[in-house]
Amino acid sequence: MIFLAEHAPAFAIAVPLLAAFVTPVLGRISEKIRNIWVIFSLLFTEFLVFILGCKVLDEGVYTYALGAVTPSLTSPVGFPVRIILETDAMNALISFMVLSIAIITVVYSWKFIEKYEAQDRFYSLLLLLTAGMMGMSFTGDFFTMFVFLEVVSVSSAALVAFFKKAESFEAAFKYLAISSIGSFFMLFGIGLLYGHYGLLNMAVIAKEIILHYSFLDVVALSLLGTALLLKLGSVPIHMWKVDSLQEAPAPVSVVCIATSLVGLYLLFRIGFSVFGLVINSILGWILVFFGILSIFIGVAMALLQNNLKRLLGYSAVAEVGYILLGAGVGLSAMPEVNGFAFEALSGGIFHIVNDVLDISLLFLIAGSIYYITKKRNIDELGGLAHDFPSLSVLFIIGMLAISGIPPFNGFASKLMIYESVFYFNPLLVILGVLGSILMLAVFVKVFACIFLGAPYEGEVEEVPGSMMFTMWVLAFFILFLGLFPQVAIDIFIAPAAEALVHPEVYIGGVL
Amino acid sequence: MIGLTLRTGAGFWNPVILSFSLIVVICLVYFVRSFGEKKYKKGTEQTDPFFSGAPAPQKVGGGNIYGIFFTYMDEYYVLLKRMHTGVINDYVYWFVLTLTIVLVVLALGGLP
Amino acid sequence: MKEKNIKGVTLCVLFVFLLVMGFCLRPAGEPVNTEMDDYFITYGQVQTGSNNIVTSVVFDYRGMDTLGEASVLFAAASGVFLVFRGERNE
Amino acid sequence: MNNEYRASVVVRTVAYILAAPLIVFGLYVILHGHLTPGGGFAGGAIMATFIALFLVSFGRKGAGSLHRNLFSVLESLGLTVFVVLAFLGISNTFFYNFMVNSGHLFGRVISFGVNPGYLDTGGVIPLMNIAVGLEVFSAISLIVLEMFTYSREDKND
Amino acid sequence: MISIQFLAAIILISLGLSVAVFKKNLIKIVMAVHVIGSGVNLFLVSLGYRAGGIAPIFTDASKLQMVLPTTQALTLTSIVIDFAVVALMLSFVISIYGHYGTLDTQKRRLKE
Repeated sequence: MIFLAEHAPAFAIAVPLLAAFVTPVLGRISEKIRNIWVIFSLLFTEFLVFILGCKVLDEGVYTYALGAVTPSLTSPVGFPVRIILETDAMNALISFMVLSIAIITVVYSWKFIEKYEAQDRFYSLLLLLTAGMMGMSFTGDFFTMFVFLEVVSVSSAALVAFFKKAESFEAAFKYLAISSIGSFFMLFGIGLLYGHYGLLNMAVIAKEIILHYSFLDVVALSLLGTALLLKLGSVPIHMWKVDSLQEAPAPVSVVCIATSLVGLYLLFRIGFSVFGLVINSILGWILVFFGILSIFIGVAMALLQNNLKRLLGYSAVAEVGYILLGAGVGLSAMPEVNGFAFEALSGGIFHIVNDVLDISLLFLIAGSIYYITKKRNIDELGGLAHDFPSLSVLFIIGMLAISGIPPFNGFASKLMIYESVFYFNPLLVILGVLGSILMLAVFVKVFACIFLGAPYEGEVEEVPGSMMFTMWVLAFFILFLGLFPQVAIDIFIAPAAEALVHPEVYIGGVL
Repeated sequence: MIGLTLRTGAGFWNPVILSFSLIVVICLVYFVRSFGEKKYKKGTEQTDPFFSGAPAPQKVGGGNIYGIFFTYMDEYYVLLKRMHTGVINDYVYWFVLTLTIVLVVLALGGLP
Repeated sequence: MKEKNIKGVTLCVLFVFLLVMGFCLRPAGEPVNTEMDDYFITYGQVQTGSNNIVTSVVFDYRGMDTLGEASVLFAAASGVFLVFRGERNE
Repeated sequence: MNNEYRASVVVRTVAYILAAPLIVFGLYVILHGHLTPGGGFAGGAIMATFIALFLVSFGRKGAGSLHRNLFSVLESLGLTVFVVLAFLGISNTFFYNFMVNSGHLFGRVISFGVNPGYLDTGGVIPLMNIAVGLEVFSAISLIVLEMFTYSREDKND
Repeated sequence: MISIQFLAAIILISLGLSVAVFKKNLIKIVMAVHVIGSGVNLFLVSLGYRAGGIAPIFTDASKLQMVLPTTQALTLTSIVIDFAVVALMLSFVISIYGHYGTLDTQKRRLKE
């Protein structure tokens, strides 16, 4: 156990990679063995991240030097020469969330892609995606961040085109083109930082930036921040996200939501931990601006849609806006974040968890509706509540949670964001509440069109038990976080926010 | 119960108490409703929705809901539709524009 | 036509910014902060036993990058496999 | 493109002539990756150019004689060997070079400075080079083969 | 004064961006992505150049003044990543042509 806890950050990246490489060979032997292998490797990784999270919550930030003589030998000659994996409460939370979503996705995919060929490549790409997100969340090194971000981009673009329809190829091409351009600009910024400081480690560069902060750092911050805004799909660079979320298979859409949230984590890491001690409130204001823009344009476009998954994609864009709003208010108060700014930041981090739960539940329901009726346009659907009452109950839970109706989890985090943002700027709160109301309007329309009305004519299939099981698990977590939010806040949200607002601890972990 | 209370910056919020009160109110409403008269005939026009005399439609398409909202927010939506051309060139252009804006704003206000 | 002008202006502004940044850069050829690379050149041969310092950096000091890079290639091969499945002409 | 397509005799003769040098040069670059410029990626790419040349010169017939499953298995094998080599150093850390300066295989102790280059140095680095070269070779060959054997008439749906 | 390598890298990146914004052909967009990647690689590898240095390889090295090895490793990695991205994008372009019958970016189904 001590051994596993000591090597957990490296294993959390390497075990899914190894599983992904072995999966195509196992798929030739037997599908059952392959499925058991995939789910077992993911469960093992989840266990590792869990014990790592407990260790981090107890002892604070934990660093792991890859390839060194001992894991704790991070800086042998005063600065790190190897890749450092740095874990604190924030990325432990993010990676645990991502792994849970990946496990739910794999269980859902068993029945969902049963009829398609080349499933072992599908599962292998899914594991690669998970490993890429693990790398993005655990790394403390800029270039490793870029590499795993490319792993995520390439594998998710390949998965978006899984259905082999014309629109899916178009969406995948747009996704890959725009996200690789963004990644190359991120690499440009990383090169700027390297040329200025001769180092690649986030913590050491943060320490160096405090000493001599210049125009080049501003340009590098802009390049990195814009590339990450692209990755997390904030307005006005959200179109690729909506397209890929519409055309991807439903499990892949869920994992794409998780990737955008990992990009959000990286934005927080760079904004708070690396540049937090030098940048003034302007960066927070930029995040708030893009957040408000995302909320409004996302909700307004979602109100216009008739394709269910595209509508969900636009509402996902709007949900990211709330996180940006809360985190921007928190970031504008750096370097000493306390009181309402801290509440806003922890509300934003809590909304990351709630957002991924709600949107995932809604996307899985959309996938089930496509599975049973083979239709995507909500005008062609209707009256499904007669045949599928449990599905409609799940949809009600999801829609009330995502539009912030008490007593579901979306309300708790949005309440924290609103109350604390009110003391920052009341106008922002009015805009946010307006967006939340429009979100409820959107989902009322969807519910009325899909589940109400005369019974559905046309052949329907049954929803398989495994798919229903995954959706009920998500609904259970939504209800739990909605009924006992303070438990979540006390256990893992507040430590994550503390880890973000104290960059000196992050820097001290390496040196 | 205090452990279950979400203490936000300005106040507190207890979902459990709200859920209990919600259930109580629902039971109360159902109790009051049970006093109502039950002598209307099923299957006749008494149970049909009243649609200004005309036969009520079985289903309303998604495009028709909030139609008046779209008619009054027309300029806004024309702007949005001009923004959301599905062309990859425009996607790249929006990225370039965002990058330029962030660069200018940070270079003007981000320097110490 | 008008939109085209706006796009051109935006690109020119970005280009000017990058040019200003290039003028702020140190001239190529004399890097200043080279502690990490000097460490590699000095100790890399002894620590990793390989004469090629680039290979020792790629496979020993920054091995995780190489692993991710190899998995990017694997993902691209899998993606091409998925895209062209069922449409082959042997 | 009909299945009987074959390139001209010039291309096929050049392919015959270049086949052995390409493979040998690729293997040389892979095996001397820790001594001379190059390494697994360059060597694998050089060896994959042989597959591309083969396909261009022999058309669908040549493509039929190449097994896609073999390439995908080789790809998985190379990457698995790479990760397992990284795992083997877990007594210290992940990616720890556990064979260098051990005096055994690939463990020859060398001192700082210019030397003619000894093959049995570098610890796990030559093995990783071989694994990555195998992976890159089979991945690029798989990509080229898939793109070459793609055939569908435009549907314009 | 700006060095010629950095100027070339910046010009390459801006060229790639302008092609990606203005040219309406999918193949040209793939080429634009590759040109941007090449510009970034040139920038990276010229960051590590040390005047009069040789490649950091001790096998029969003429002198011990060597260029920085890290940027060369990073460039190797990013070149392979660039290759993988371009290969996947080209396969998407082939499939899009098979479905739409054209390479024009204006021909699209996903908008608004």
